[in-house]
Amino acid sequence: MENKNKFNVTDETAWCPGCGNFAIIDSLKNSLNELDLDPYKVLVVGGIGQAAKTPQYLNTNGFCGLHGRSLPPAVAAKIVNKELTVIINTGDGDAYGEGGNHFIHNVRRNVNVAHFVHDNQIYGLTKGQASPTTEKGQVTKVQTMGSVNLPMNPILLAISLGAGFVARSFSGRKDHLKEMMKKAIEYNGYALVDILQPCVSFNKVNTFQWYNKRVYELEKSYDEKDRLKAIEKSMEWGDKIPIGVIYKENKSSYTDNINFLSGEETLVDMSTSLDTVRGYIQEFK
Amino acid sequence: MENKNKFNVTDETAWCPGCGNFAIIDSLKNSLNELDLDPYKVLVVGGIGQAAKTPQYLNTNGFCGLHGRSLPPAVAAKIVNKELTVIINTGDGDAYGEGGNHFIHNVRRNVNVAHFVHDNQIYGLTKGQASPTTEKGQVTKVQTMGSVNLPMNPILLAISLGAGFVARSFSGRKDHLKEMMKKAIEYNGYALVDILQPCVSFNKVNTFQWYNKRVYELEKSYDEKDRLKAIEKSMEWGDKIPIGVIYKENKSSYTDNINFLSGEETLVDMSTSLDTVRGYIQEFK
Amino acid sequence: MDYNILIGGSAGQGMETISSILEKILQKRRYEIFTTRDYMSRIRGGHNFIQIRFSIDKITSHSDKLDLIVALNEETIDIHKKRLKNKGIIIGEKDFNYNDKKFMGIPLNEISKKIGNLRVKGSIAVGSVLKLFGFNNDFIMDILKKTFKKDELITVNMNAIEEGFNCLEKIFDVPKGNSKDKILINGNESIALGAIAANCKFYSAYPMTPSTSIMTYIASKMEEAQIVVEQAEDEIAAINMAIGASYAGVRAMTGTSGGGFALKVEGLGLAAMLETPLVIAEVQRPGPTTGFPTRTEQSDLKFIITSAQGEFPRMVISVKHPEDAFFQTVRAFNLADKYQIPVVIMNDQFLADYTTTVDPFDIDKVTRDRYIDNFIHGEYVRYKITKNGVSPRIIPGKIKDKLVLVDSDEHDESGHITESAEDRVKMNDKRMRKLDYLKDELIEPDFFGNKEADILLLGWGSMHGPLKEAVKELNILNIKTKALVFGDIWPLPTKLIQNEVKGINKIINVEQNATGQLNLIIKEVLCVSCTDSILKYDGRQLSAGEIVDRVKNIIKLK
Amino acid sequence: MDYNILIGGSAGQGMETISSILEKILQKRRYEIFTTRDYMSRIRGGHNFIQIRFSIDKITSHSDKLDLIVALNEETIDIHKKRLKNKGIIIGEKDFNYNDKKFMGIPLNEISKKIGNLRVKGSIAVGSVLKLFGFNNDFIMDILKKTFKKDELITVNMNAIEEGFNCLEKIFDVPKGNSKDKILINGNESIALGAIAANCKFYSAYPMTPSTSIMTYIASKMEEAQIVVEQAEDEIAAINMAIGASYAGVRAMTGTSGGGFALKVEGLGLAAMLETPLVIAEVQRPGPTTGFPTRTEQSDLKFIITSAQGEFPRMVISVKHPEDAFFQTVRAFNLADKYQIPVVIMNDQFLADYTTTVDPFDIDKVTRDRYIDNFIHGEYVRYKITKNGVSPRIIPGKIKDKLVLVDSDEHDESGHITESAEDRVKMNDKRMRKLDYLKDELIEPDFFGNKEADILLLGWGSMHGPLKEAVKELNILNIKTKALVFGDIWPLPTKLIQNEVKGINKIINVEQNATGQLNLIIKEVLCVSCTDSILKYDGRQLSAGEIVDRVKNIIKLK
Ligand SMILES: Cc1ncc(C[n+]2csc(CCOP(=O)(O)OP(=O)(O)O)c2C)c(N)n1
Ligand SMILES: Cc1ncc(C[n+]2csc(CCOP(=O)(O)OP(=O)(O)O)c2C)c(N)n1
Ligand code: SF4
Ligand code: SF4
Ligand SMILES: [Mg+2]
Ligand SMILES: [Mg+2]
Repeated sequence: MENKNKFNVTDETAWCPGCGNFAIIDSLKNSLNELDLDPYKVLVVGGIGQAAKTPQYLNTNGFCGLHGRSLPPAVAAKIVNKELTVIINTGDGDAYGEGGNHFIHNVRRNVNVAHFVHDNQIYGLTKGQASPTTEKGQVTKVQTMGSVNLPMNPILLAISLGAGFVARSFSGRKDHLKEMMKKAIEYNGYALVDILQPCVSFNKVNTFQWYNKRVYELEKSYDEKDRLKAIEKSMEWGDKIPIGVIYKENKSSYTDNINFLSGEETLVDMSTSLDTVRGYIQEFK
Repeated sequence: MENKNKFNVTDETAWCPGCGNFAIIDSLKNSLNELDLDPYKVLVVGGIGQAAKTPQYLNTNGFCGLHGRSLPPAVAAKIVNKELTVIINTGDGDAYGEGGNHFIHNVRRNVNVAHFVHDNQIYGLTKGQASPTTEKGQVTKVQTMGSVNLPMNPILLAISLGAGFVARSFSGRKDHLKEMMKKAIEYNGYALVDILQPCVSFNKVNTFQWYNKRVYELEKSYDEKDRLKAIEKSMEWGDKIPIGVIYKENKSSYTDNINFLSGEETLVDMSTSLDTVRGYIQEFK
Repeated sequence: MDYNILIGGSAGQGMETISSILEKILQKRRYEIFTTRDYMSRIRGGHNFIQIRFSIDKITSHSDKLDLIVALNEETIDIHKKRLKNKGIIIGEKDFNYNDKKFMGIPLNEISKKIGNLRVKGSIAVGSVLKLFGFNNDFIMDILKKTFKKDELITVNMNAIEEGFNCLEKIFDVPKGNSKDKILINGNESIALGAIAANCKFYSAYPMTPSTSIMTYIASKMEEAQIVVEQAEDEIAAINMAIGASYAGVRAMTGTSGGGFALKVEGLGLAAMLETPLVIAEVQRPGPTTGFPTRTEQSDLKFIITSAQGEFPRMVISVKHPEDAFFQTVRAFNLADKYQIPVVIMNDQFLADYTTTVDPFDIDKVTRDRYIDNFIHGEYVRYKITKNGVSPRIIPGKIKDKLVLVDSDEHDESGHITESAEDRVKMNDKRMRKLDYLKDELIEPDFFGNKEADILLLGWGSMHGPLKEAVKELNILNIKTKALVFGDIWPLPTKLIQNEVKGINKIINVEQNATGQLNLIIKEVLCVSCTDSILKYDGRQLSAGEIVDRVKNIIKLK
Repeated sequence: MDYNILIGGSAGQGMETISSILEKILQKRRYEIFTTRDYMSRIRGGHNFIQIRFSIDKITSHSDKLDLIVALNEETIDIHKKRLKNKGIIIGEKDFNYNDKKFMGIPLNEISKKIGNLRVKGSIAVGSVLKLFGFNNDFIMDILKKTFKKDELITVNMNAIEEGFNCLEKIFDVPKGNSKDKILINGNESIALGAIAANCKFYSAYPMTPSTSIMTYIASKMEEAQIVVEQAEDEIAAINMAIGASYAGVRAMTGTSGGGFALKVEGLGLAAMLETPLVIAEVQRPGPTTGFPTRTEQSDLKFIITSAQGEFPRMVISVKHPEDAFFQTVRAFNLADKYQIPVVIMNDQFLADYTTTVDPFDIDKVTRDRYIDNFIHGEYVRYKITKNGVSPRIIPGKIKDKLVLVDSDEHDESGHITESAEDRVKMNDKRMRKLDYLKDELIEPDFFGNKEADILLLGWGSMHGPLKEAVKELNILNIKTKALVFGDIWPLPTKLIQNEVKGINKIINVEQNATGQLNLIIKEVLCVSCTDSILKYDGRQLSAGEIVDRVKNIIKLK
């Protein structure tokens, strides 16, 4: 970790040696640094889980809320103060499992936040149960007969829901990850980066090597604007796993859509005058 | 309503005259009848809402649970007793809004149930707020500046999640609807039928005429087995709205995947002997 | 003078419009009004009714005795005629198959056909009602303009009212109204106005009867007052969004009924643990679960005061009447900000929906106390241990280089996760310490009645109105009675009640529930137990008259 | 004789394996064992420790005084050495930079390198520990076989233990163990076994510390015992699935900790309203919210007994020790079926995770009373009004032409939605009536101590063990003490306590929380208040010794 990085604050974490989270937090710090953001203007939100501890280790504003509930406070904070750069770092269980309903509806809401899912295909903090992205058949201490559920494809799901920025990266490709993060942060609207992340303690299937062998960067020629193609691309999983911006489309975000939020002034600085309220009361006469 | 239909029990409902729910319940009764099912072997589950009152008006077993929570008890009941035909009738708000997380994860779970969503693109029982399928810009008493969220496409979503049976119908095409219902009930696995349903009281945009003008039945040549084509087809919405089985794929369902559930005997008839338990206790010695 | 009109029919017959026009006319004529609504959980059909009571004196309860029934269908007569006073009358379609000297038929069908619009029947009936009370057509045009907006509709409805006028003769003798220039408002609108007055900028909720009208009112001012009203995907999102908005610096609120509150329980604890101010409106209806969605009950009290795992300070205020609802909502925001705690405003369907005439809320009494720091010298930590348990709060992104870190895990002063026993005890004590200070701010219950009473009635929240009238009436009957009605209810204010119970041999809790929850919490806090209870849990609100009867019954004076 | 060994290090150093091997050896050697676990909420690093206490007498609490510290890192010594008894010793890596005559170094690094596997350090330490107590290598091979399964690992670990043996000499003089052939088990495993014994066929849950091990144990038998263990997408799904499964006819259960329970509150009310039997395990940890995920507290009591909107009967049982956990879980299923209500089993991290030796649960005492009808004469309605409030229950799809309709809206006897005031009162009364009968089945609290005591200690649930030892010790010190420990806690059994409080001037509640919740509910129910409290809320369990000290402190006998 570069010491001059202004987002550095500690090297002490509760993560296991060898965990993919280290590379993710490094890439995050580097992307924030390269975007030259001011720490006090950045808010990083997590739920609960190993990934969700990220805000604890950053020199930014931080909000560690409830398991599965990272998106609602994050988008609300952005709506209230769009001068904040709002980023969500959280686990696959948090984002797609307990938090699934917020995931699907916040894609629809399209608030300008960047959502970084540390997708280790497992529940880390609770010691290794299946997550929504765990492969079918994988045996755990709870899925003793193997997971029977079809794994979720978050990339495909997000595109289907109408997300305007959908990317995948891998904690083993720090520079690529950093670039994805920067693009997601700069994108105006909800931006998802699903980050493949080895969990050395509990996921013995999807290891660093497993991912490393499979991931490949999208070809230069790939057209990230073609939705149907993007959907097709997002179905690629197995021997080859594409990383990069799978789909991108520019559109107006939540605050652009509501006239009083679209200007310079942020909601946190607005005030309803008492005279206005007096008028409302009169209407009941 | 045919009087000889054994699923008939009352003509008294709490629905508004002209509501699409009448045609839906008729089609449901007819499909059950034509499938020659036995009322006491059928379970219809609803959440809370206008659509969710369906079990109240049928001569079947019925379970009206919580708003948004119709799928969990329904799939559990099927797992416990697969001799029951389990059907869920509920609203778009119930299924895709409050119940969104159960929707996405039950597609993955793939229990053999038929899910009939009365999609009136509005919250009926609570008097007309936007639902997840309400068109962008539609004004309601809560969405006073027009709905800003991207409407959800349940068909596309279900296919993306890996559903094996995904269909659309319209309450104004009772026979078509009946056929879709029959196919969904007969399908082995989670089967979704999103049913376009006019709400005469609260949805003044998507009226009977609006739907009636737009819906068309899928061409005979349409290949319901091609997933990518199905995805493309599911994106059709606006001037023309396809109805029919948009996607179908045969695969094993939840109870097929778990060996002790895949046989003849149902869980409700199984029993763990006390000797077995005695043995487990000895293991702690 | 005190008149009570019932308008009954099935959902979708436009009763809400008729009664609203009638109420507005009575308001303009300077009467005091108290209108209650009895709806079924459906959009069309069934049986609904509205009772408009008006008087020249202030009234605070509905009454079960009727002077006039306006029957939009025959069922209405069957159901309600037994409640008609001796001189009471019934009006309705002249073709109703109903023979009674109390019944006066109006040719609603015929006239509406003549007018060429079948939806004006209600307006015809309005005209007849006005005539019965000897009112002329003053104010009507203005009211119709506001109600119908479209010229064409205004004209036909005006015609209808005039036709209705001609159908009947004056029967009731009413003195002229002489109240001040009042507003006519219900409890939920008052909460909504209170939130706007408090400068709430973010209201996130999921629709749920009978709380939805708070959201609807604020949404009606969304653009003009610049308030984000966000319909969340579920109640969990609603409360977590409100917490995020509050963290980011605005006043934020969420609202729901019991079932939705159940889903917000985890979020309630989150607000408390993060020490992020939050206001939550909980509008009760009969449970368990879905229960009676459109009816009233006060059965969520114990649930609300103890909900969520672990231990933390919270404030629960039960609102008593529309004016109280307005000012307590403002106060709720101030207390939430001052102590950085969640404040729950409890209401119920009765007060949510009843409309009554009150003095316009005095905006000059509204204060907005944010307790937010704009400058910080030296290091900033979010959870500084302080004497009163409240730590300096700043808005993230507003003070250069100062960061705000919050965490739902147990944390140290800086907001970082801790596993230390010592830190834990310090933080838990810090949070709980706020309660000591909060207790000094509690508002004691309202007292009314006879200081020398032998009977003490206890109530909370919306029971205020019915109890007030009941106490007045009981004392007139020489049954010496006094009452305490709690608004602040958790922490429980204990000074007044400890005084008032002394030497009393009948302490009666009057509650709209089955287990007497107020009694239970008084027992827990003070080891004082009620001797008798007046409880009701059929979804229909206790009226002053019912309370009087049941008190008489308890003291065996029948 | 009573020895206390602490094994400390950071997460991931294999402490769980070492201590489990040691425990099993002690078990085979017929000692009584009581082992507690202190973990941080992380997978690697930090500081964790396990304390194994063993004796020839039955022990029911951990102790703070240590005979032996096995230090896997130096931090362990720093943190715990102050708790070492006079004759206590510390063992650890010989290269530790630590000089003290109590310290005995073992060349763990050197030996493990020699063996060629760095992960066997723990086994070397096990060997040394055994030697200190003068144990030979009986039983070890069997235990290693069960622990490691792979031949290669068994061999290296056996070697390591033997090497460890050779490092030290016998120091402690221990009599031979002589207990009966016992099982070594923790509270959560006991609950899980209870569920299987009760023929639970459906367990749906979402992982949450410290409840997850219930699910893990049942899942380990899923295939063999044919039990569906379903990891739900969230806690809301978990409880609603369990309700659906129960409706469909099997015994069903869900389990979680406080935060997950918060999400199940709405479902709890649903089970009650549908009158569908349901068993819920709630394993407490310190709150609010996320709090201390891996630590212990008893702060959810008031929350659990009042949670959910509206009013309905529920039963709450707090389990006291592993054997109780097993039999109460069986009873919970029987009561849930008998009264068609939700039954909550409350546990906490302390009892969830401590392991102790107990007699094998006597399976012959297990009954499975379903109260399900297989024949119905005439019409069947789900909610028949009956004297005791319990309606005949049938399984849908099992009796030809009989249908089961359930509804969360208020309903009539047939399960159809009603809006009638009369139906409502009947149904509410019917549901609440079950409580009257349930109250007759309550199990009074456990009593122990001196009948002539001046001091009464009150506790609930897992406090049973520490209180039992504390009372014994206090009486030995001639401080005449008795205790009541509640298992059934809501409805509160009141007979015994009303007798035992008579004439007592020191009533002390001993609870692992900050507000004394047991005291509060006793006040609410009986208007009896404790005079003093022994409370702890730092996430670490009160030991018998601590309770003794604090009692002495209260009676000023220091
Ligand atoms: C309401 C609630 N349910 C469950 C938990 C327990 N819990 C904490 S983290 C976690 C899952 C962690 O998995 P993931 O989100 O993938 O994060 P990871 O640890 O793998 O980074 C769970 C189930 C909780 N804290 N709150
Ligand atoms: C937890 C909870 N939240 C909210 C409600 C209120 N509610 C009842 S039905 C409904 C929405 C109805 O919409 P939909 O599901 O589309 O059904 P429809 O009435 O349109 O058929 C809502 C919000 C509730 N009963 N429970
Ligand atoms: S458990 Fe897995 S995800 Fe968590 S810190 Fe360890 S390696 Fe990383
Ligand atoms: S409100 Fe709409 S959905 Fe409900 S019954 Fe009436 S028309 Fe049908
Ligand atoms: Mg994960
Ligand atoms: Mg709908």
